[in-house]
Amino acid sequence: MAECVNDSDAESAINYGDYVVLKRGDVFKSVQVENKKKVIFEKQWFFLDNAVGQLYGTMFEIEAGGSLKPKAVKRAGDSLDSKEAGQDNRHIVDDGRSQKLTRDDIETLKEQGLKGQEIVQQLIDNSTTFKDKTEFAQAKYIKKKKKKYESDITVLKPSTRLLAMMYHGREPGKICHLRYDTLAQILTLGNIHAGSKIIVFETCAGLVLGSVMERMGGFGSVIQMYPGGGPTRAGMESFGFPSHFHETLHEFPLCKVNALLAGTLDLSEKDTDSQANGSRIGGSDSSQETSGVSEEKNSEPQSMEVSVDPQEEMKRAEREKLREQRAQEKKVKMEEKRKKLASAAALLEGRNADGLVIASRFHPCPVLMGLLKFVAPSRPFVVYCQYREPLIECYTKLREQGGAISLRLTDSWLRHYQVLPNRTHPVLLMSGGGGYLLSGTTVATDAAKARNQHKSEEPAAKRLKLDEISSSCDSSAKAISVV
Amino acid sequence: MAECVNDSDAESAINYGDYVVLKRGDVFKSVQVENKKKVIFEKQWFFLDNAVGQLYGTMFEIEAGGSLKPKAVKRAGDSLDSKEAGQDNRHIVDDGRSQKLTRDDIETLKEQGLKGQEIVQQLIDNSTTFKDKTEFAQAKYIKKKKKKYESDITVLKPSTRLLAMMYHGREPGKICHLRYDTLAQILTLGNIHAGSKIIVFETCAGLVLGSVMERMGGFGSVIQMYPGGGPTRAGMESFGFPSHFHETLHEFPLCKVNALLAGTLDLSEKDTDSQANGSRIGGSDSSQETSGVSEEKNSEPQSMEVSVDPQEEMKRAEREKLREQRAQEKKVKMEEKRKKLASAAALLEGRNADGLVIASRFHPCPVLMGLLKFVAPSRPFVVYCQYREPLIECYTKLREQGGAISLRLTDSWLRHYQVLPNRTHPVLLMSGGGGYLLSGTTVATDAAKARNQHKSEEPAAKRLKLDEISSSCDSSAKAISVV
Amino acid sequence: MSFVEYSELIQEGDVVIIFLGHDSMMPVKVQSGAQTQTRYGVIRHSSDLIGQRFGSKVTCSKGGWVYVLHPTPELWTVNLPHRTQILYTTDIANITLMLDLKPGSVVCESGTGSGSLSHSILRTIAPTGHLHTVEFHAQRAEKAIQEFKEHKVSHLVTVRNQDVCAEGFGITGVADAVFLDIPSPWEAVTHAKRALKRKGGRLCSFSPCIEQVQRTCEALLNHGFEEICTLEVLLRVHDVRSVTLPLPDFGPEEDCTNSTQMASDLSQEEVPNTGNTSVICKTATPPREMAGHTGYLTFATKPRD
Amino acid sequence: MSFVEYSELIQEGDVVIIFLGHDSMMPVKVQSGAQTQTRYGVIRHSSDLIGQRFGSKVTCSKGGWVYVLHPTPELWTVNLPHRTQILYTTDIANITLMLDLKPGSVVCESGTGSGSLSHSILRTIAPTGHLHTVEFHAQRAEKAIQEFKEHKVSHLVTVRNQDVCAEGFGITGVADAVFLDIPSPWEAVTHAKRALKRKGGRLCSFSPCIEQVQRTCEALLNHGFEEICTLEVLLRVHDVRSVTLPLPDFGPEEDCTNSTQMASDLSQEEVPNTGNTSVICKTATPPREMAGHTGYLTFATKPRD
Repeated sequence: MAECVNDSDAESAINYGDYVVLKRGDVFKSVQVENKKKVIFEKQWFFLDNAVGQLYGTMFEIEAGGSLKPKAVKRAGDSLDSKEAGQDNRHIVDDGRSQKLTRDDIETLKEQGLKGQEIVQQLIDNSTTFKDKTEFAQAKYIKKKKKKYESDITVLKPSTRLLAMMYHGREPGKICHLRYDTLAQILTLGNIHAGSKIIVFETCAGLVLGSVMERMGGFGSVIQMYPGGGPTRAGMESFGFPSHFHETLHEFPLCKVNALLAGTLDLSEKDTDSQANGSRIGGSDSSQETSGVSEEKNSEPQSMEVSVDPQEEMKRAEREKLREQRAQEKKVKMEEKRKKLASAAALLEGRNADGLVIASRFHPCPVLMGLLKFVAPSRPFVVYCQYREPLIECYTKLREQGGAISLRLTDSWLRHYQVLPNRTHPVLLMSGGGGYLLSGTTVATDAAKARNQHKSEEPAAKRLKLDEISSSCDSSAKAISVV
Repeated sequence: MAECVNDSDAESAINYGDYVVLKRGDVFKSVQVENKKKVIFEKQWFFLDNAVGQLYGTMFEIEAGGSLKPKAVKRAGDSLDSKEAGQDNRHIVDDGRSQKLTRDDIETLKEQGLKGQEIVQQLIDNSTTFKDKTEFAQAKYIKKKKKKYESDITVLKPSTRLLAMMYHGREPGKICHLRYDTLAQILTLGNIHAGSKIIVFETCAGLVLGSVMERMGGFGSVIQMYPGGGPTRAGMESFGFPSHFHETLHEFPLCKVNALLAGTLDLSEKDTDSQANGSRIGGSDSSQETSGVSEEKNSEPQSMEVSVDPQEEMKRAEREKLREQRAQEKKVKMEEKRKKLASAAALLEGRNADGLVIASRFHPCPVLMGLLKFVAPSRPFVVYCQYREPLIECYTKLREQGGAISLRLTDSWLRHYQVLPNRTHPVLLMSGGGGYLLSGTTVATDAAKARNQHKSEEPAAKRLKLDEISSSCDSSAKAISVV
Repeated sequence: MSFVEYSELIQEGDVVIIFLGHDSMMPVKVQSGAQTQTRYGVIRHSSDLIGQRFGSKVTCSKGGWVYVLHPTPELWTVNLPHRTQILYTTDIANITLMLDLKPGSVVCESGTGSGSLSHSILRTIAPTGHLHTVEFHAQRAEKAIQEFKEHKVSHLVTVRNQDVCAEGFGITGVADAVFLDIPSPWEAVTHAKRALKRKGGRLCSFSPCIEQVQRTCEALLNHGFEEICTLEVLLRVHDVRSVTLPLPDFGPEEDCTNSTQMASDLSQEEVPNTGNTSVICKTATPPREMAGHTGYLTFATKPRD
Repeated sequence: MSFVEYSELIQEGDVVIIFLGHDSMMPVKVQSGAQTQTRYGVIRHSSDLIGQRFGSKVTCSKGGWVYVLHPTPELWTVNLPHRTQILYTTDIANITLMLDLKPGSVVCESGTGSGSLSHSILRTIAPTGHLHTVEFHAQRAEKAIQEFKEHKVSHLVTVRNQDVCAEGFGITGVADAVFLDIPSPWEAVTHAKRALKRKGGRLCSFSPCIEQVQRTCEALLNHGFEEICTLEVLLRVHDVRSVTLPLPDFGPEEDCTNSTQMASDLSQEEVPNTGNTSVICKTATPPREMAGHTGYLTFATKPRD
């Protein structure tokens, strides 16, 4: 088995419709490969059509007219040893020699096999003014230099690593400034793996959702809880998962959590619906209430005129037909929606999820306290927040309430290194912070401990009750218990 | 001038009465050299008498009976190169060879000139279990190993560096966990230097006070603000400053700050006192109110019996005499105290201090807002707090109130390195945090800006008034203006 | 129970983690009839563990209680028997993400050591991936094989007892990722390259010393690896606690100062109906000492052949 | 005005720091009759600066205003004209403390560079100490001499234009401390030792690269230096700000759940009379990017001869 090479090149060729990650230097961009679509990346524009059929990992040059041309693979392998000891930035400065690398120096470095990024680092090291610039100016300088020396584009298969680095580098605001090393912690501390049932609540553009799904590999189920209008999934889409992955993904609106917990979630029409009695659905106002997202608003003005013009009559009939058709379509959509809601509800109702991941711009405390009820005992949960204070509150609340052990509030510190002969040092710019995590493990809630709590009256009894419910529901995840 | 060697050995000999710092490995202890006083340091006891007359920096061995014996100076200078590449901890582990350095290895290392600390680091590197111990166990392990391989004691002249490292290592609780690199920031950001007038409020055992005084070099003045019973100065005493340094040190109780600001501080007796009319002082109840610390409480019971026994009469006369003597002493002390208070008040009243340093367990916000009024415009202030939240509050309050610019809330990150051939890496244990600093620069407060403030009515006028006062008082720091 | 799949109830032969209190745990192998001694008294496996739900509270003979937890690679990392220095979760998390590991990945690892990383890799690549782990030390390799069996992951892993620098990983062109935690990683770079798929893959080397990193980076460059990137991650744990901050007493308040007023404003904000003497503040503080270094992580991409 | 003594009022010839706003400053040399252009308009030195109190607000010609600040070594560090890379306050603070500098200290420094550290040393060792600073580059040495004169500290400093590695500091046995910021500090260790007092003293070397540190430590050990200690300090600035955190809507509250209740508890704590939709939280956040490295600081003690 060991020598069996399961490495066909066919599976790694770029196709139309693929989601890919473009790489230039250490800047990334996620795009879908489409016919004759103009892509703008780092202020250059081009078409990906020539990349189709090429293998993932291929490096391209941009030619006139924006077409891509695969670059000849260059055999790397030159050592960097030729630079001598003592020939570092300080020396250059103090010798009173040229205070910057000359154009020739850069060419030499290039010949020595230095990548664009390394050349940029060299430029930084040899710029007497770099360290004296403001942080903003430094970042600008780096960007400018990068643009100049890193112009080739590589097309890569998406992965959590690439997308997390891409979002962090380009649009950290969209992912609540979640740094890739922090995302790494989330996935590991959450014990995310194939075959488990994970609840995800995130407002990180779908990146966290996608990374969880990648780690599930299409096995098990993910329930995405979503606020307001609907779940955000752009980041997840960028992973380009095969279609069966999507079947493992469920969604449930936050605004129905209370109803679900109370057992009053209205799913009664589900069974009747499937038995074709669909007339009530379109008209029912309650359906709109339950639908969460109402994507289509009938833009057609409802004409109130009464006329006998036969043409008008025909038009009206047509309109009527159209309306009915729309109603039918809507009915089908509503039906699908209800089915999806029901299946997500069924997964949640067992209260036996294998993990909970929260990474959002919402106050994590009510979210955590609400969603933790759906998690089985002895399962990990991880809460990310860009700020420290809300997690301190979560911690305090959990301690009061019980049901969770091994609580840890952490942040991490990440530094990259330049490793070059006689010029090894940490990279001069580093990320200021990667956000905070609160992680822990659920345990069966306990009446005795609850009794000693701050809020003494009802929670103890309540928790006991919840506990009993969840125990009795364990093996009936498919059955929807209507209380 | 350049070649003039001002380096007499006389000045660096250890004397009775000197405050010295004992060093063993990287553990320090501050003691005063006293005749036949037993000193206990790292579980060993000894007498410092034999150190008297020896030069500072001398290393001693402890001999039987606890006497110290100067060690022969060993010529260091052996290179560490003899350890080969690849012979690091990982290698030793994976080779399946002995998982620890043998006794012989250690002796070899010693011969190679490795200091005790380095040997300990070697032991750590070569212990397969070290990394797997809990942090506590790791610290214990290090301590144990240190004790074994670092037994010689060096006697050093105290300095901010040594005392700050000593307190941080041994009793961080006493100095509000102020780390030495953070103290370094305080002294530099505060622009502490000879000839300035600095206000210090600290509850760091006097360490911060002492470090400020060291940087003032006996030039200028330091006003120590103190809470409750009296100023804490043990840490300052440990510097062993020459006596003229102490003349630059003033103290002022926090509880009189309001009175001073209001101009109602009672110092009227000051002038009359110095003109010998001292009778009112001892009896006056107000004096006790103003004294702050009443060190001596008359423990002698006031006898109310009436008797005619001549012996009793004699005793009584003696007691009377004693009492009068005590009253006189007390009077003198009170007088001294009043003078000190007056001189501190005079320094403060000019509202032209050159800097303000706060490092205490008190909530820094009211302290800062209160004491900042005594600082001249265009002067730095630095506030240390072990916690972040109170400084966030300070920051917000200052922004609202104005009068300070360039506000910066910072913390710092400190890491030590092991630099040995082929075994260079950061030290495995590091400090978790060094506390937080809020620093800024005072500016003249401004009516226009004050008007736009949240609290709209009085502060504007008030600030203007204060401003005028402080301007008019600038050159009259000695005169006490009684409003 | 398995390390790659949750179970609801404890069964004979399971490994469970007994949670005794803050940072105090122990792993126990469940065997009917067996007993485990804890500081809270005896746990009887047959009555107290078998058939119980993971995560439930178990009362010990002395009346104290513990929680019984389902094992995870992360709990295992802090509970496993140490045969070597081990990798901890912070580094493991980054290694996993930066190596692009996921279900189906084929991974090479050397050395196996105490299996801390191995368990985490296996969890991530299950059910369709495979781990080829090489351990120089015979007893350690043997012990690892046994552990993988007990943890019901042996179908996902091949343990080889050989010297990776001399003999490589024993496979060619099948790996998506290679991980090196050996004293001379530069000596294994050729073998790593050979083990990786033709279409390319990722490599990670963990080394405590910078000299090892330097030599490894040079070797990687010489062997055509790309995107060579060295980084370091440190975790900081924060203790949540309430601290009391006394308020200064500036003396009786006079009409034309507002300092004490300020102080009372403050106390109103934070302790509404208490005296003016102190405020309580909820904060998080780092530990006095923390891990300041574990190792440098060097990552690289092997491009398509 | 002098860099080692505060003055109250601005005088002809002074260097003042014009504070224009957050992180925006400029140094100005005050000359009667001169004008300085700022984005808020012109500042006329004779009427707007001379005779004004340091720290006061000056209204510019366009109606905007600025603060005029007394120079300090720390303000100078962020305002000085750059002739080289410079040392910043965080490193300077640690160098000063770890070298035991105080009034009266005799200090050697190389290279002088842009004088960032020099000003800070002079402030600390005044009025009785002396700085011997060596600069290889002739124009830089010349410029430093001129600056020290303008800043009224030239009586405390001797600038030498020579190669410290070849010629040393030009003094023997008089220094309490030596600071090295040169490309090959190991070549200057003998000279540093010679410059230090017989009774001993402290040394610091600043180097960006670890290889420089390694060679320097080796040289220090070979020359009998003790307590060799390498460290690194990074400053993190925190922005204080208010952030708004929306509260989740779990839907209408039913009698047997307490999740929304929880949320409303929360909002009561933080925004008393607002709707339940969000809470405002005061926090401090680090900048997106910060200085991740300046250099390693290596300290050592020269023992008594």
